[in-house]
Amino acid sequence: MADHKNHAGHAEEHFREKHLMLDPLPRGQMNDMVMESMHTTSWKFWVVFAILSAIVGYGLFYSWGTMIAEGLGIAGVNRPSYWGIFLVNTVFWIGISHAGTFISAILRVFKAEFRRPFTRAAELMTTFGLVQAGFSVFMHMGRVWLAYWLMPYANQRMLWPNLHSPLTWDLLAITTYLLSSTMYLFLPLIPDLAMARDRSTGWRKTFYKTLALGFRGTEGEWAHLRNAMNIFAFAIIPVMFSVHTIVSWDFAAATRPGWNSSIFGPYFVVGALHSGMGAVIMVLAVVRATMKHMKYFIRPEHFDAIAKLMLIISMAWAYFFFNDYMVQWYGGDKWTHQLLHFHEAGPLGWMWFAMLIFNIAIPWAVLWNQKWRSTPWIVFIVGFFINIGMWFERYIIVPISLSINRMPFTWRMYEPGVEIPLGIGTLAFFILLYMGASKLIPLIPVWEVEEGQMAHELKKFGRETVVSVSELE
Amino acid sequence: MTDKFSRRDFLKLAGVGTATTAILTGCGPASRYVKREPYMLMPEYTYNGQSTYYATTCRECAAGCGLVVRTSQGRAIKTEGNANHPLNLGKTCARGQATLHGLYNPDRVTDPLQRKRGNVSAAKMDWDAAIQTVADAFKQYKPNEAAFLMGTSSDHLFDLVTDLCSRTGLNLPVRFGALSMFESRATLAKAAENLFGEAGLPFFDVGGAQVVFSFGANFLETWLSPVSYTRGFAGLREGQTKKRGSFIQFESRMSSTAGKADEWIPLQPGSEALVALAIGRLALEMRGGPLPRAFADIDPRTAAARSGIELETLERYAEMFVNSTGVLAIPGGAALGQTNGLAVAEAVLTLNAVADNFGKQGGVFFSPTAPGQEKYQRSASVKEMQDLVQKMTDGEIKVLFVHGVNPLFELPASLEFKKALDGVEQVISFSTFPDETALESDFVFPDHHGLESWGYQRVSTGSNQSALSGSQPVVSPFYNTRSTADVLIAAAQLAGGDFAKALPFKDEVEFLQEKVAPLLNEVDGYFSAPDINTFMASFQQYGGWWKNSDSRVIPNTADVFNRNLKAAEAEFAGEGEFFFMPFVSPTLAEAGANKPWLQELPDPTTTVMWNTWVEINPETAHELGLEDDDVVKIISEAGELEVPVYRYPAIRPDTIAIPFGQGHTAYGRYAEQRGVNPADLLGRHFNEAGDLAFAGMKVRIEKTGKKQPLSRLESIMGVYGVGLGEEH
Amino acid sequence: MIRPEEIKMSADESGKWGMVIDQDICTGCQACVAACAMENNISFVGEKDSGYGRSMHWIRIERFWEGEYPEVKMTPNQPMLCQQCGSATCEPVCPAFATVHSQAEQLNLQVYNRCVGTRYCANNCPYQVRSFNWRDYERPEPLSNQLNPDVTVRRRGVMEKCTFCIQRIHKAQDKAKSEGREVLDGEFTTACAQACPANAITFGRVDDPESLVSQLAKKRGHGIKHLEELGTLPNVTYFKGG
Amino acid sequence: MIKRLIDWLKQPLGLIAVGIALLAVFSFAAYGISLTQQPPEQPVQFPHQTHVAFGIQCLYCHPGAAKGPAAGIPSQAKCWACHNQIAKTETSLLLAPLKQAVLSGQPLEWVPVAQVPDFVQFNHRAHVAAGQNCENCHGDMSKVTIAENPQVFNMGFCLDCHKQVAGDDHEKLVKLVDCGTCHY
Repeated sequence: MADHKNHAGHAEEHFREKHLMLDPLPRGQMNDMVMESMHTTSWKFWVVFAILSAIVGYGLFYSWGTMIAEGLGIAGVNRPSYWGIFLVNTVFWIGISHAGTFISAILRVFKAEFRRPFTRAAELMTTFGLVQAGFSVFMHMGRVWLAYWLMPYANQRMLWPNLHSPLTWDLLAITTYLLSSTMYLFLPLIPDLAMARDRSTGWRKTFYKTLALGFRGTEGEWAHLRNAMNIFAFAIIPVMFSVHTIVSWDFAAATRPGWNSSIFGPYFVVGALHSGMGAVIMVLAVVRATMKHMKYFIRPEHFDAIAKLMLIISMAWAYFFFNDYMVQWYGGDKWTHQLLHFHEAGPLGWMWFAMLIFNIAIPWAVLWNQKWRSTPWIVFIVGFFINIGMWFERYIIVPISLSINRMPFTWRMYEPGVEIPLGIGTLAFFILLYMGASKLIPLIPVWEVEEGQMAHELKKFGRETVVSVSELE
Repeated sequence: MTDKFSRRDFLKLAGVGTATTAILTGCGPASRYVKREPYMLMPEYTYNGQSTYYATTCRECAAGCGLVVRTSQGRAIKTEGNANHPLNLGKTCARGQATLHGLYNPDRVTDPLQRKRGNVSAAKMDWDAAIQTVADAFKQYKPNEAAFLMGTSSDHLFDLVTDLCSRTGLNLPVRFGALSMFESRATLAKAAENLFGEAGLPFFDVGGAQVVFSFGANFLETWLSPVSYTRGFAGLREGQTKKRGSFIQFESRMSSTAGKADEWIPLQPGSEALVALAIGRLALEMRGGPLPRAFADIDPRTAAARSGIELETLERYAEMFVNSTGVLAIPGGAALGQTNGLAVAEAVLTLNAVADNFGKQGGVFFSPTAPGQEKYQRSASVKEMQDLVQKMTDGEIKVLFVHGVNPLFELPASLEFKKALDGVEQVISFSTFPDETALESDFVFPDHHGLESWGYQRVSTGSNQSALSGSQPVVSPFYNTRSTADVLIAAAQLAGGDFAKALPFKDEVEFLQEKVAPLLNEVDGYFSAPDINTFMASFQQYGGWWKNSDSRVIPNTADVFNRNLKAAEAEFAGEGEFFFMPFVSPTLAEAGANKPWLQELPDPTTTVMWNTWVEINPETAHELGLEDDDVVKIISEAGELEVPVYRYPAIRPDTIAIPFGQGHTAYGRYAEQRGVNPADLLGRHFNEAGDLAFAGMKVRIEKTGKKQPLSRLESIMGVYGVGLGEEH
Repeated sequence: MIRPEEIKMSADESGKWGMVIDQDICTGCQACVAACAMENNISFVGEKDSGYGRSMHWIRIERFWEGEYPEVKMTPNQPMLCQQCGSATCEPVCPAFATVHSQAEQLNLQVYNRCVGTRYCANNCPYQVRSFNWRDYERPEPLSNQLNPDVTVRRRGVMEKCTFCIQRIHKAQDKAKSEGREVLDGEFTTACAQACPANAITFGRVDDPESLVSQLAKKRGHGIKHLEELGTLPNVTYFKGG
Repeated sequence: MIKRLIDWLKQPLGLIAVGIALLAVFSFAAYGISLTQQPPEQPVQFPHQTHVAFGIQCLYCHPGAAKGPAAGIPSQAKCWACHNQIAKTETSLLLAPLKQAVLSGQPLEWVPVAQVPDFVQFNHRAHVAAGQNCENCHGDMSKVTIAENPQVFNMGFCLDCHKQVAGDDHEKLVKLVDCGTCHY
């Protein structure tokens, strides 16, 4: 190491501060940094924590309780918009949850090196997002206390869930996804838990001890872990795609103008990634800004890399949107025409245009520029807009499209009621879970970073200094 | 340490245990156990869980449709039409269906009450005291100081009171109902009298006709006998024996009747008489031959000009009279409710003479008078009501008995019935419901609901057969109410003297038997019986008694043509720029507002529920800068009210319309403080027959800036394209 | 476990019970709506909810406008109720088998006690004739005395719709069976058809060529079945007339 | 504290305490369940077996069963018709409520024990006509005093029988397992 430093030229210095992988620290130090980031908690944290808990208490649990007692009447759903923001949020949260898997699994499979410091942050999003999705979909039910009827179980009624119904597929898909993604979150976590275990005392030690499953870091354990992770990384990708495709089938399989579209599957998947990416980059920006030592682990290069992905996905989404719109319009069904017209010119036409601006115009206008791409606060704002835009997209697909059907006598607008506190409640709960996690488990997969740093080095070819990565797996 | 801990521990767990218990108890059958009260003496014909059906008569309006009520375990659970009944042949209207919401209305008067006028709170009395009160009222006032004000349904009670009054010298009872006011029955009867020499309610054979010209008659809604006229309309359209008949309606606002017409002619209000005569004259001219006096002094051109209908159109209609058979012209509704109402009625009836359809299929008849009735008795016109009000105000009436009518709500406010009541020492209401008038009475002695009562109703129109529709209790009274007939009989006995002699009956049923007894020897009846008891049994079983044969009377049309018909135009009171057209809400009518399901029925034309609206032509609204749901103030010479706007595409730009039926200040939780009552705008203007010229007003509109969303069943987006985007 | 051929979701063969509605003579008087509400214990929802598309009518009468004043016309009143589709779009989407096709009666059943309230069926019903119990709508005493004992009283969170008065069907069949005969045509009818003063609604067996419904359909010719293009095989035929 | 507690629980006495506690929970729960299964309070301790022993047919007192949906509870007039000829009626304590009810004209308020939820439309007639005997569902009344339901009437109970009865007759099966047969 030492002499390596001496020969370091100017370009080399440049490389090092730019690339985490080329700017290694002693592993002990890095571990300590991560541990410290978990332990140091400012009073601000607790203030926010308290506020969010209050919001969750009222927005989620109290409001939901009232709704169960009073009936869905206190929500805004009506004829013909039998589905409202509940389903919008469900789709939205499932969408959020996608980026997690996408980033960690796909990038891991394709060995994208920049992924290393934030795979964990992304995977956490998957799990927590799915929790919110679950909440939203159960809120939506008229008699949620009978939700267990949707699960296949032997009963004296000799009745089973209806496997013809997209909702049943949906339920199964989401459950599968929740379980697998949780597993997938847990596996790479083990070494870090072990690390934390060795560096903590008191209840935390017990906590990590239980979770670490006695991982000691022997070669054999690593071998098994790697295998498991690889298997899951490959296995979870199709699951991820299937989940959102099936979610889209809830709509595409229905005989409704505007819904019955064969492109919905991929359209939804890309849409999910779109909002998911936005969410990831927001989380990273926040983590970097608020938590100790994170400026070392999460660097502009990472924002730059994710932002590139965002740009690509934004283009993909634009393509699918155009494709769907084009075909729907060209189909020439009068009800579909009515609906498309309603989207743009109806009372909520502004939302349709806002969607296009937020999802396409803004990303395209900003993300082409590397300097902006690598500025956290800028990409944060872009990510924020994208998420709003994608939420609008789902809002347009669910309640607004439901307002128009084949029976003009029943057309009616949808005005949200208790959905709003409930929606905010889920959002608050998501953040709350994240905050909790940031204090309990290492947000940075230290071992993965170290691995990367070991693998990277700078080589000199004549004048040129180039990065070389050596295969580990 | 040890025991201390374990005790706490134990208690905690015990708590969990009890919680479990609580939950489990909710799941077991115990949670579902209910007490069941079996019959103490089960009637022979009933079995548990099986329904019993009773025939009776609907009391929601005066038409007298036969009902068959399904009862189960002593509860009435469904009203169905009586298939044998000649008037409705097993059919009912919405109000007939919802009559159960009257029977089981949560706001009924449960006991006899004494109250300080206007106080909602009232002291309960027992029936003996109540009867005593009535008896005293009989005795302590001079005969001409007592007056009975009665509704248009429950004829048996009217007969009883008439007997009582005629035999004791009390003022003869006055009958009134908002429906008869809006139907202008007096005008119809008077016109018939002038033309055919005898007063009676004409019967229009819509079913048999080929072409129907209706001058404002809303016979598919509330007019005379909607159920039977609807059947007639179906006959006109279906045309089993003939081709589909056509139907033309002259009306300044498209009522739901006009909505079914092939042609709706929004003619200038008040010009109906001219149009009718013009068509008649043109037709006669086409036929050639001498022009009868009736049509001598009408100039079709001026008629066309005044009515705003092209002369060509009039000629086209005239051709129909000439070329096709079975042409029928019906006068009614707002057309009669104008200052020239009588002229309109006569003109239109005479128009039938041109078609020469009197007594023919698809023509004009006299409705058969009900069994045991010599001539048609009509209810009071508003003018006659005015006389009563005058007497009350002058204090000539000391005690007023009110039954089956709610004058405070149904009469135009300008008659100032409220003020008149103040001139009356004692007001005794027999109302079943806590309506406005009951609230302004000293005593309320609640009568049974129609489904709990005995009685009969004369079918005055709508049926080919002369029919007497019978009522019987289908359920035992739900509250501590008592049949007014019984109350009067008991009171008369108590009062003694003439009164006792006037009503020498044990009870209502005995009175009924005496009344229907004459039918025993009637021939050609739906059933006949050797003795009164058997007869009464069948009378109850079949829901009345009626002739088997067509007993419609063919009017004497000898000198119909040879009368001078003045081609009068209506005058309109008030200086406003809009013709004001009140109409009866087809679903609520005069007394439906307290029945929740009637409130929730969408209006046939606007689909508005639970409220009142004013119909304004979209063009006019645009000029006035009015949107839907904008609250406007309607000002007439008589009064003003605030009501939200419904932009109605099928109304003259110079006309506005408001439905009658809402706007109660009392009358139970579903009716109170809901909508407005257009009767508040009506001034004291009458036509020659003494009927109120309710469509003879002009009003002003003022914006209020307020908004009140109307509950519509229809989608304002889907039906009117509002809010779908500019291109629509 | 009940085998698929026992609970089937759609029938391809033509229906059993059907209705013919003559829009030409329907006067929109709402008698059918009231009768339906009285027969089937339908709750009233009050002004606010009814104005917000939450009214529970199982049958509604639609009317539109043609032309501008003074040539404006009201389109023929169109009573819209559950079309009891032979191949219903509401059935396959219910995750709980709460709305299934009755093989015995060829009707679209709504099994209230199995419904969990996902409302997918209502979204997927092209006729928008399903109404959902958004709340426990109050029925103040003693109004509940009027409830029909043959029909379940629904509570919040449950979907409901026109059943072709299945309770009457069962009653008639039970009576016929006890007398050892078949149900006669016109022996019973639905509440709406029974009330309709214009006789615009006729109910009966569409699979029996002799029944009045079939006869009418033949006599009047070319009736319309709404949104037939969706392949829902509706069992209600409309005659626009005029 | 928590640690001490756990350690304490680990030693024998603690284990016993835990055992007792668990026992308590279970007994409470069992008691709770038993509460839900109590037969309800009836106005008269009506001895079914006596009446059956006299050879009185079920349908004599519950004639509705053969005619329509509800079997019905006999009116007290019906009870009295026989009982006022039986001397024992005057003396018997058991019959006092009946006597009192008849004389005072107050109805006896029975609590039916065989019941189905309100969303089930059950019709006795059909079942009787199909040759089902009362005891198939209601148990042997010659053994009980107050009627008690031998089994809970749940959907499984109904379907079992329906499927057996239908056998291979597919048309019948379709009718008997059709949701609309009982739920509307």
